[in-house]
Amino acid sequence: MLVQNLAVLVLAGFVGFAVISKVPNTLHTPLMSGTNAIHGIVLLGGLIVAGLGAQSALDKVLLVIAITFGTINVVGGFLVTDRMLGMFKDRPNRISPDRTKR
Amino acid sequence: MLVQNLAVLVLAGFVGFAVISKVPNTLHTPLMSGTNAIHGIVLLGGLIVAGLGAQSALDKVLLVIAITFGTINVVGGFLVTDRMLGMFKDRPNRISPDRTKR
Amino acid sequence: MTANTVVGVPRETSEGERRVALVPKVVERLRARNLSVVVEPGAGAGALIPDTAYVHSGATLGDPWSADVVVKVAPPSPPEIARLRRGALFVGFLTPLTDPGKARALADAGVTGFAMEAIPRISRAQSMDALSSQATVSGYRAAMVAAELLTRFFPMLTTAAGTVPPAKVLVLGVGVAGLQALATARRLGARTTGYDVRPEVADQVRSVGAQWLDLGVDGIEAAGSGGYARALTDAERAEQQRQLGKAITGFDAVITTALVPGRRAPTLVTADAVRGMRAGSVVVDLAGEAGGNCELSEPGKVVVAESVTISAPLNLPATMPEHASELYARNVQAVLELLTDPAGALAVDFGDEIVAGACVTGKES
Amino acid sequence: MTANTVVGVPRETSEGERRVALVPKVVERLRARNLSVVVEPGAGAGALIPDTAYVHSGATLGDPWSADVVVKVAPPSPPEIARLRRGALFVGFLTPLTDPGKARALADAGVTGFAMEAIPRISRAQSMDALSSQATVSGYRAAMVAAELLTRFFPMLTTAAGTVPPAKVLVLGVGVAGLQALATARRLGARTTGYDVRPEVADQVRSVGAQWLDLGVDGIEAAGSGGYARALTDAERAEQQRQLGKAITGFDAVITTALVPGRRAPTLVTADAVRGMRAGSVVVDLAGEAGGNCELSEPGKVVVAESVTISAPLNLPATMPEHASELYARNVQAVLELLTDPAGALAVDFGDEIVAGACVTGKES
Amino acid sequence: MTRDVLIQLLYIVAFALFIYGLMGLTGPRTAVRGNWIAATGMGVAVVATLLTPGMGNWWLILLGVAIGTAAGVPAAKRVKMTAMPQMVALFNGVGGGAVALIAWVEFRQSAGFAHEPTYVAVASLFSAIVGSVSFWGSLVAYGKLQEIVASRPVGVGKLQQPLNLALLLVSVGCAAAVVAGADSSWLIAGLLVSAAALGVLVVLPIGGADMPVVISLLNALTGLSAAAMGLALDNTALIVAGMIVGASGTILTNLMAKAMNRTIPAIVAGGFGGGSGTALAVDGDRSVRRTSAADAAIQLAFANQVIIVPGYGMAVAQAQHAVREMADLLEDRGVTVYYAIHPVAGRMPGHMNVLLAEADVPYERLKEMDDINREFARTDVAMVIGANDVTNPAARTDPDSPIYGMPILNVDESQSVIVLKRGMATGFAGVDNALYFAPKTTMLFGDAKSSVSEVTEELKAL
Amino acid sequence: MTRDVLIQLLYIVAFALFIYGLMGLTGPRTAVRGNWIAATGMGVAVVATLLTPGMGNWWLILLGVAIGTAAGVPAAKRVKMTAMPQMVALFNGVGGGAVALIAWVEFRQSAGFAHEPTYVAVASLFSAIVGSVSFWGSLVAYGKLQEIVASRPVGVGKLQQPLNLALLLVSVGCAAAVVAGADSSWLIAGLLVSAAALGVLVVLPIGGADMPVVISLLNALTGLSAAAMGLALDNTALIVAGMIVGASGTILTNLMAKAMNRTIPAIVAGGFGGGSGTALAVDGDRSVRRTSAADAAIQLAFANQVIIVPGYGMAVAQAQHAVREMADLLEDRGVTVYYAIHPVAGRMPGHMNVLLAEADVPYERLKEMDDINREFARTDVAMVIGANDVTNPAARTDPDSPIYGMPILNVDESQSVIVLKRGMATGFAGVDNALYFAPKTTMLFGDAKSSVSEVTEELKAL
Ligand SMILES: NC(=O)c1ccc[n+]([C@@H]2O[C@H](COP(=O)([O-])OP(=O)(O)OC[C@H]3O[C@@H](n4cnc5c(N)ncnc54)[C@H](OP(=O)(O)O)[C@@H]3O)[C@@H](O)[C@H]2O)c1
Ligand SMILES: NC(=O)c1ccc[n+]([C@@H]2O[C@H](COP(=O)([O-])OP(=O)(O)OC[C@H]3O[C@@H](n4cnc5c(N)ncnc54)[C@H](OP(=O)(O)O)[C@@H]3O)[C@@H](O)[C@H]2O)c1
Ligand SMILES: NC(=O)c1ccc[n+]([C@@H]2O[C@H](COP(=O)([O-])OP(=O)(O)OC[C@H]3O[C@@H](n4cnc5c(N)ncnc54)[C@H](O)[C@@H]3O)[C@@H](O)[C@H]2O)c1
Ligand SMILES: NC(=O)c1ccc[n+]([C@@H]2O[C@H](COP(=O)([O-])OP(=O)(O)OC[C@H]3O[C@@H](n4cnc5c(N)ncnc54)[C@H](O)[C@@H]3O)[C@@H](O)[C@H]2O)c1
Repeated sequence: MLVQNLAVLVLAGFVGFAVISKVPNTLHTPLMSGTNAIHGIVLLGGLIVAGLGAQSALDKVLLVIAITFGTINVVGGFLVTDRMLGMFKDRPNRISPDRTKR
Repeated sequence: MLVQNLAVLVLAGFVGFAVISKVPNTLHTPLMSGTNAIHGIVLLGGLIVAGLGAQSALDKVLLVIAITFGTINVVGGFLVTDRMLGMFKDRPNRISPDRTKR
Repeated sequence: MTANTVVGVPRETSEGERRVALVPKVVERLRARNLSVVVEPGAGAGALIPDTAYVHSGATLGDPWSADVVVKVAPPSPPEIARLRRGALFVGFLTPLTDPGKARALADAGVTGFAMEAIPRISRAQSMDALSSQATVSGYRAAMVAAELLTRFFPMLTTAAGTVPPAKVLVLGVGVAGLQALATARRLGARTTGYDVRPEVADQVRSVGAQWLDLGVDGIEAAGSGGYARALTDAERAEQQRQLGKAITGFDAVITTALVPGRRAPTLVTADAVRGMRAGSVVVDLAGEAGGNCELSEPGKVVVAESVTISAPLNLPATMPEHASELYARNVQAVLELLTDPAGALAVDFGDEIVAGACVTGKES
Repeated sequence: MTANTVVGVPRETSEGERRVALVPKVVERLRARNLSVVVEPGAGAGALIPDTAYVHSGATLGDPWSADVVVKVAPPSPPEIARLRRGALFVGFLTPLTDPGKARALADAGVTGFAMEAIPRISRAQSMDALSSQATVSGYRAAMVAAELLTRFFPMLTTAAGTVPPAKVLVLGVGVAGLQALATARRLGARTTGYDVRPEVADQVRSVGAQWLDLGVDGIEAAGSGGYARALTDAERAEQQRQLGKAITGFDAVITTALVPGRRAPTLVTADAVRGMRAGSVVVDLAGEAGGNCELSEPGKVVVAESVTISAPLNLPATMPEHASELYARNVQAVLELLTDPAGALAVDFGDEIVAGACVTGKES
Repeated sequence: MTRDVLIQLLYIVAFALFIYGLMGLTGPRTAVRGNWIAATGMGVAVVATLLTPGMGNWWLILLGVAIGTAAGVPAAKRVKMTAMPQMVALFNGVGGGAVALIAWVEFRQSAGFAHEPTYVAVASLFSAIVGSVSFWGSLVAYGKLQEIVASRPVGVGKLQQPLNLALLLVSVGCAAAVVAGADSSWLIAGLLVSAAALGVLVVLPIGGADMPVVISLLNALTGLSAAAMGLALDNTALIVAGMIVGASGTILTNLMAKAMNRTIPAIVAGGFGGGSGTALAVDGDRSVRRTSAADAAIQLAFANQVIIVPGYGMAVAQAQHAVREMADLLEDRGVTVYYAIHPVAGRMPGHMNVLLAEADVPYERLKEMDDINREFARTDVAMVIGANDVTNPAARTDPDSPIYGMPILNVDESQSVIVLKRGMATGFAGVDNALYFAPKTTMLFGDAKSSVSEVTEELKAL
Repeated sequence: MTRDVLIQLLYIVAFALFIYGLMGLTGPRTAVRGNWIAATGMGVAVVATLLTPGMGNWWLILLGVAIGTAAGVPAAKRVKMTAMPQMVALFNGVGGGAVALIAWVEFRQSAGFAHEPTYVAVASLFSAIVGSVSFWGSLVAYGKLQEIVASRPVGVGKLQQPLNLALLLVSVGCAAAVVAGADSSWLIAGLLVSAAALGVLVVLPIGGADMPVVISLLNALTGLSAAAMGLALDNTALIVAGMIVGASGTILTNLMAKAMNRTIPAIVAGGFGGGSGTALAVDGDRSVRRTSAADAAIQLAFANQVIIVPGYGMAVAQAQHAVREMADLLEDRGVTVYYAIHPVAGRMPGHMNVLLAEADVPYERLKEMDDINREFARTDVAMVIGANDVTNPAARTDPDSPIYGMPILNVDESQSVIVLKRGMATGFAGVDNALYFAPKTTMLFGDAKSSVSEVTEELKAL
C-alpha cells in the first residue's frame, strides 16, 4: 500500500514539476492562488475523519473547525483566483493573435 | 490494486504529456529513439514470467526469444540514441551561450 | 484690425540670402493671434514662395519698414536701419557678440532690437532657438556638400566592377550642426566618427550611430557654460592640432563645425593636416563665418589644395530656403507671441529672462 | 616587355569630362597580366589622381595614341581619331546607335573599335558592363542633385520649430540608375515611389523599400528585349503622360531616367505636369543626353519654370570622377583581358559573343 | 468493494482535472478556464469522499461547510484587488490549520497512533508540524501585508537562528517520541505549539516586499502537508493534489524569487528585505514600483492602444530596431501602437526621426506632440523608452523648475505608464521626474535595448 | 516483504530516472546526459526485477540476454547514420514482439487466464494484439526504409479499409472469447495472426516519406502495450515506463506529423504519401530535402562558422532586419558569421550593401566574393537567403548555361547548405539550380523574412 502510494507521490511530484516550467511573471500570483485552492483538498481529510466517527466533543469541535478551514480554503481560493484572472477575461477576441501580417 | 495502478497509469500519462511539449524538430528522431529504448522495459515482463517458472519447452523457447527481443530493444535503443545525439556532443563549450554581448 | 500690432516682413537684401523671416503658414497663425502682417512684394521669391501665397494666408503686400515690429533673417544694413520707424521693434539675427555696432546703430535709431542668437538656451525657449533650427539645416547640408565634392561614393557598393568601400567621415565639433551632419552622412552609408572638446558629447555621437574619436589620455576637455565650449589655451590648441593632424589622415571627408561664442573659430585642421590627407578628400568647414576651422579654407569659396578640396560655404541654411525659412519663421512666431498679448497688442516684459536676454538695445539705454 | 601589348590612356578632352579610362589600381593588375600601359601626363587630373600615382603603379608617361590599344571614356573626337595608329584597337563609349558616324570614322582610320555600350548584357559580361557601372553613379548623384536643388529637407524632422514632413520622391523609369536613385533617396529619409513600363520592375522597386506607382488597370506594359523597354505607340504615350501628369502632383522631387535604346528618350513629364507641381519642387532629368524625359528640361542646365526647378545634368558620372573612373577602369580591364592572352599578346576572338557584340568596326568591313 | 472502486476512480478523475486545470493556469489564454476545471475536480473529489461507506456525522460536516462557505465566499468576493496577496495568505493559512487540526484529532482518536503502522504516524506528525508552521506563518504574513503587524523586519537579533533551530528540534523531538510509542497529549500539544512559534518567528523578520515569495513557500508547505496526510489516510486524491501543489509551489517560489532577484534562503534567513527590498526602489522617502519584462509584456499585449515615447536613452542604447520589432508584435495582436515624438526628444532636432526611420517605422505611426497629447487619455499603456525631461510634469506645474514652460507629452494621462531606463538618473535638464513616483507608473530598469528585447521575448511567449 | 518493498522502491527510482532522463532528451544541451540517465534507470529496473523472490531459470534468462546483447550492440554500433530510422523501427518492433510473446506465454501458463481477474486477461490480450501489430508493422517499416520492400505505397485498393477492419474485428473477437472464458489455443493464435496481418496491411500502403511518423506511432503503441502488460503483471515500473512512452510518443507523433504538414489519420489512411509525400519536394526525377526552421536553427547554432549569402529574395522580402537579428544571436553563441556579397546579387549594383547597412550589419562582416570563396570549404553552414543565380554551379560547369562564365559563390564547398526561398522558381537568369538537389543542401521554403524570423525563434528556444 505504502509503496504504491509512494509511486503515486513521486509521479505527482514530477507532474507538478513538469507543468510549472516557464510561467510569465504576471501569472505567478494567480498561479500561487490556484495551487493554494487545490490544496484545499485537505477538506477531504476533515470529511473522512469526521464522517467516520468523531467521538469526543473536543474532537467534534476541532473537526468542525478543520472542515470550516478547509472549506474556506477551497471556496475562497478558487473565487479569489478567478477574480485575479479577471484581466485575462476582458478581450478574449484579442488573444488569438493573427501573426500572418508580419 | 487495479485502481492504484490506474492512478499510476494516469499520472504517468500526464508526465509523458507534460514533458514533451515543445521539442525542436531535430530532436524528434533521437527522442523517438530514446522513448523506444525506454519501452524496452518489457524485458522486465520477460524476466518475471521466465524467472517465476516456464514449464513447457515451447514456453521456454518463446521466453528466450522474448528476452532476446527485450534486450535488443533496450541495449540497441540506448546505443543508437546516443549515436544520434552525437552531434550535440561536439562542442559542449559552445553550448553555454554568453548573451551579455548583445 | 488697425489696433493690432503690425508685423513687417521685408525682402532680404544681403547677397545669397534666399530665406524669408515669415512663411505663409506662420502668417496664418499670427493672424489668428490678432497680429497684422505686411509683406514686401517679392519677399518670398528666394524661397520660391509667391506673393499670392502670402495674400492667401492673410498678409497684405506693402511697405514693411513702417510696421510696429520688423522681422528679418539677416542683420539690417545701415540703409535698412534708417528706414525703421522710431519706437519700432526689430527681431532677427543681430550678431551682438561679433558686431556690436549693429546694436548701437539700432539704439541710435530708437529701435528696440531683439537678437535671435542671444535668446538664452533654456528649455522654455527651445521653440525660439533659431541657432539650433538653422544649425540643423547647416548640418544636413554640410553632409550633402561633402558628398557632392567628394570624388567618391559615401556608401559601400559591391558591384560587378569591383567593390567601393564606404567613405569615412569625421565631424569635428559636434554641436547641433555636427550631430545632424553625422546622422546625415551615416544615412548615406558613410562610416562616421565625431570629435568634440566637450566630453559629454561622446554619448551623443554614439546615439547617432557614429564612433567617438578618442584622442586618448591627453584628450582635451573644455566644456564651457550654457552647453557651449570654452576657448582653449595656446598650449591646448597646439596639442589638439597635433593630435587631430594624425587622426585626420584616414578620413575621406572632414566636416568641421567648431565654434566658441563670440570668438574666432578655433583652428582644428592645419595646412599640414590637409597635406596628410589622401588626394581627392574633402574638408567642409562650417565655421567659415567665424574665420574657419581649417587653416586653408577661404570663406565662401571652394579651393583645391594638394588635391584636397576645401569648402567653406557661407550661410548654408540659405541653400535650403523653404524649410530653413519655415523653421526660422516658427522661431520668430514664438518670439512674437512672447512680445505680444493674445489680443494682438505689444506687451514686452523686460523682466522675462528670455526677453531680457534677447534684447540687445534696451529701452533704458 | 616590348613584346607586350601596349595600352594607351589619353587625357579626356571633352568638356566637363573628369573621368579617366584607367586608374592606378587597375594599371597594376594589367601589368601583372603582362600588358604595358602608357598614360598621357595629366590624364588623371580631373579625377584628382596625380601622374606620380600612375608611375608608382607601373605605367609610363608618354604619348598614348601610338599604343596598340587606346582606352578612353568619351568617344574620340575627329582629331583624336586622326592620331590613332592604323591597326590599333580602340575601347570606349562609341554611341553606336545614336551616332553611327563615329564607328565609320574609326573604320576609315583602320582602327577596330569596341563600344562599351554595345557589350551584350549577358551574365558573363557583367564585369564589363560600363553602362551599369556608370548608371550606378548617375543614380546616386541624381538623388543628391534632387536633394540639393530642393528647397526642402528630404528626411522628416520633428523639431522645436515644428515638424518637417519627409520629402516625396518619384523615380520614373527604374533601370539601374533609377533603382540606385530610389535607394539613395530613401537612405536620406525620403518617401520613395518608382514607376516603369516594364511590369517586372515592381518587385525591384519594392526591394529597395520604395512603393510602386500603380497607374491602375490602364497601366501600360512595354517590356522590350534584353531587359530594355520598347518604345511606346503614340496612343500609349499620350495616355501615359496623362496618367503621370495626375500622379506627379503630390511629389516634391521627380527623378526621370527613362530611356529606350537608340531612340529619343520618351517624354514623361509634360509642361502641364510641371505646372501641377508645388512651388519649390524639383525635376531631375537624367535622360538629358537623349533629349530628356521632361518637356521643359534643357540638357546641361538648371531652369526654374513656374517655381519648379528642372535640372537636366549631363554626364553625372563625371561629377564623381574618382569612383566613376575606378568602376569604368575595372570594366575596361575585363574587356582588355578578353582581348588579350595571359602572356600579354593581343588575341581577339571575333567568334566570342561579347567581342562580336562590342565590335562596331569589324576587321572584315 | 464496487463503491470503493467507484470512489477511487472518481479520485483519479479529480486529480486528472486538477492537473489539467493547472496546465491551463500556466498560460494567460487558458488560465480562467483552468481555474474552473480545477474547481470542478475539487467538486468531484468532495462528492467521492462523501460516498465513502460508513460516512456519518452529517450535521457536523454540514455545519463546517456552511460556516466555511459563509466566511470564504464574501471574503473572496469583497476583497480589494490590492489586498489579494494577504487574502491568499489567509486562505493558505487555514488550509495548513485544517491539516494540523486533523492530525491532532487523529492522534487523539488512535491514542497516539498506537496501532497504526509507523509510516502513518510519521506522515501524520509531519503534516501536523508543517500544517502548524504554515498556519501561523501565513497569519503573520497576512498581518504584515494588512499592516496589522509591522511591515518592517522584526527580529530577535542574533538569537534568531538558534531559537528557530531549538523550536524545530522541540517539535521534531515530540514527534519522535510519539513515533517511538509515547502517547501523552502533552507531546502533541508541545509539537503544535513549538511549530506555531516557529512559523511566527520565521516570518516575522521578513520584510513586506518579500512576502509574496514567503506566501508561495508556505503554500508549497501546505501542499506537502496535505500529501503527507494523504499517505496517512491512504487517500490518493490527497496524495496527488498535495504533492502537485508541493512540487509546483516549490518551483513557483523559485521563479518568483528569481524574478525579484532574490534567493529563497536569503529571504528566509530574514533580517533584511522589507521596505528596502529590491522590489521597491526607494528614492528619498518616495518609492517607485519596479516591473518585470514579463509583466510589461502582458500589460502591453492586453492593451487596446499603446503609445511609445522614445527619448535620448533609446538613442544611446541604439534600441530602435528592437523597439520596432516589439511594436510589430503588438500590432500583430491588434494593439494600436503610436510613437509620440517630442520636438526636443534626444539631443538634436529630428533625432528620433532619424533612428525610427532607420528601423523602418512607418511615418504614419509617428505623431507630433500636439496630436498625440489628445490621445493619451484614451491610451492603456504609455511606454517611455529612455525619455525623461520630455515627460516631466514639473514643466507644467513647478514654476521653479528649469524646464517650466516647456511643452511636454502628457504620458501621465494614460491608464498606466511603463518607464524604461537604466536607473534613477536625471536627464539633460538634471531635474527629478515626479512621473516615476506616480501610482500608475512602473519602472523597467536596464539598458533600453535589452529591456525592450526581453519584453519582446515575453510577448512571443504569451 | 522487505525485499518486496525494496524492489518497489527501486522501481520508483527507476521510473524517476526515466522521467528525468526524458526531460533531458527534450533539450539539445541535456539530451546526451538524459539518454544515459534513462539507461541507468533501466539498469536499476532490471536489477530490481532480478531480486524478485523465487526467481529461477537463470540459464534461460542469461541465454536471452546474451543473444540480445550480441545482436543489439553491434547492430547499434555499426549502423550507418543514414540507416538510423530503420534501426529504430527494428528495435521498436522487437519490443512489441516481446510483449506479444509474453502475453502468449501467460495465456498458455494460466490456461487462458482462467483464474485471473478479468482485468488481467483484458490487459494481457490488449498487449498481445498491440504488440503483434507493432512487431509486424515495424518489420514492414524497416523493410521499406531498407528498401527490401517497395518504398512506394503498396495497397489492395478499395478493399483496404474493410479488410483492415475485418482483421481488427477478428483479433478483438478472439480476445473477447478468451475473456469470456474460452481457452482454446487457436484463439490466441488467431488473435496474434490477425493482429500481425493488420500490422502488415496498415503499414504497407504508407510511403517511405511518411515512415518516421509511422514508426513513432508504432513506438507509442508498443509503449501502451508495455503499460498494459504492467497492469497484468502488477508491475509499477512497466506501467509507468510504458505509459510515459505511450503518452509522450503520441504527442511526439503529432509533432512530427505537424512538422511535415500531415495529419496522423491522413497518414494511416494510407494510399498516398511515399515518394510523392511532402517531405520531399520533387522536381522532375530529382528531389530536394526540405528542412524546418527548428532544424536549421540547430544546424546553425552548433556550427563554428556560418556564411550568409543574401540575394534578391532577401531584398524582395525586406528581410534584412530579421537576418541581422538572427546573425546577432548566432554571434552571441560564439558562431562566426560572415555575409558573402556577390557582385551582382540583387538587381542593382550595391543592392545588398544598401539593405545590410540599413540593418546596421557591421562593414567588417561583409565579404567580397573573392575573399569569401576561400572560406566556404572551412564553413559548416552556408545559408542562402533568396539568392539563386549567384550560387548556381552551372556557371562553372555547364558551357550551355546562360550564366556560364559568371563567377559565383562556392556555397557548395561548405559542409552543408540551407537555402531559403519560397518555392522552386528560377532567378533572374531563368535557369535551374543544381545546388538545390545536392545531397548536402536542404531547403527551407517560405518567404525569406518569415523563415528567418522562425529560425530566430528556434534559436532563442535552444
Ligand atoms: N532635441 C534637441 O534638439 C535637443 C538638443 C539639446 C538638448 N536637448 C534636451 O535634451 C532633453 C531630451 O529629453 P529626453 O527625454 O529625450 O532625454 P533626457 O531627458 O536627457 O533623458 C534621457 C534618459 O534616458 C536614460 N538613458 C540613457 N541611456 C539609456 C540607456 N542606454 N537605456 C535606457 N535608458 C537610458 C537616462 O536615464 P538613466 O541614466 O537612468 O538610464 C535619462 O534619464 C531635453 O531636456 C531637451 O531640452 C534637446
Ligand atoms: N546586381 C545587379 O546589378 C544586377 C542587375 C540586373 C540583374 N542582375 C542579375 O540578378 C541575379 C541576381 O542573383 P540573385 O541570386 O541575387 O537573385 P536571383 O537569381 O534573381 O534569385 C532570387 C531568388 O529569390 C527567391 N525569392 C524571391 N522572393 C523571395 C522572398 N520573398 N522570399 C524568399 N525568396 C524569394 C526567388 O525564388 P522563389 O520565387 O522560389 O522564392 C529567386 O529564385 C543575377 O542573375 C544577376 O546577373 C543583377
Ligand atoms: N537648452 C537646449 O535645449 C539646447 C538647445 C540647443 C543646443 N543645446 C546644446 O548646446 C550645445 C552647443 O550647441 P551649438 O551647436 O550651438 O554649439 P556651437 O555651434 O557653439 O559649437 C559647435 C561645437 O563646437 C565645439 N567646439 C568648440 N571648440 C572646439 C575645439 N577647440 N575643438 C573641438 N570642438 C570644439 C563645441 O563644443 C560645440 O559642440 C549642444 O551640444 C547642444 O546640446 C542645448
Ligand atoms: N544581364 C544583366 O545582368 C544586366 C545588367 C545590367 C542591367 N540589366 C537589366 O537591364 C534593365 C535596363 O537597365 P538600364 O538601366 O540600362 O535601362 P535604360 O537605361 O535603357 O532605361 C531606364 C529605364 O527606363 C524605362 N523606360 C523606358 N521607356 C519608358 C517609358 N516610356 N516610361 C517609363 N519607363 C520607361 C526602362 O524600362 C528602364 O527601366 C534593368 O532593369 C536591369 O535589370 C541586366
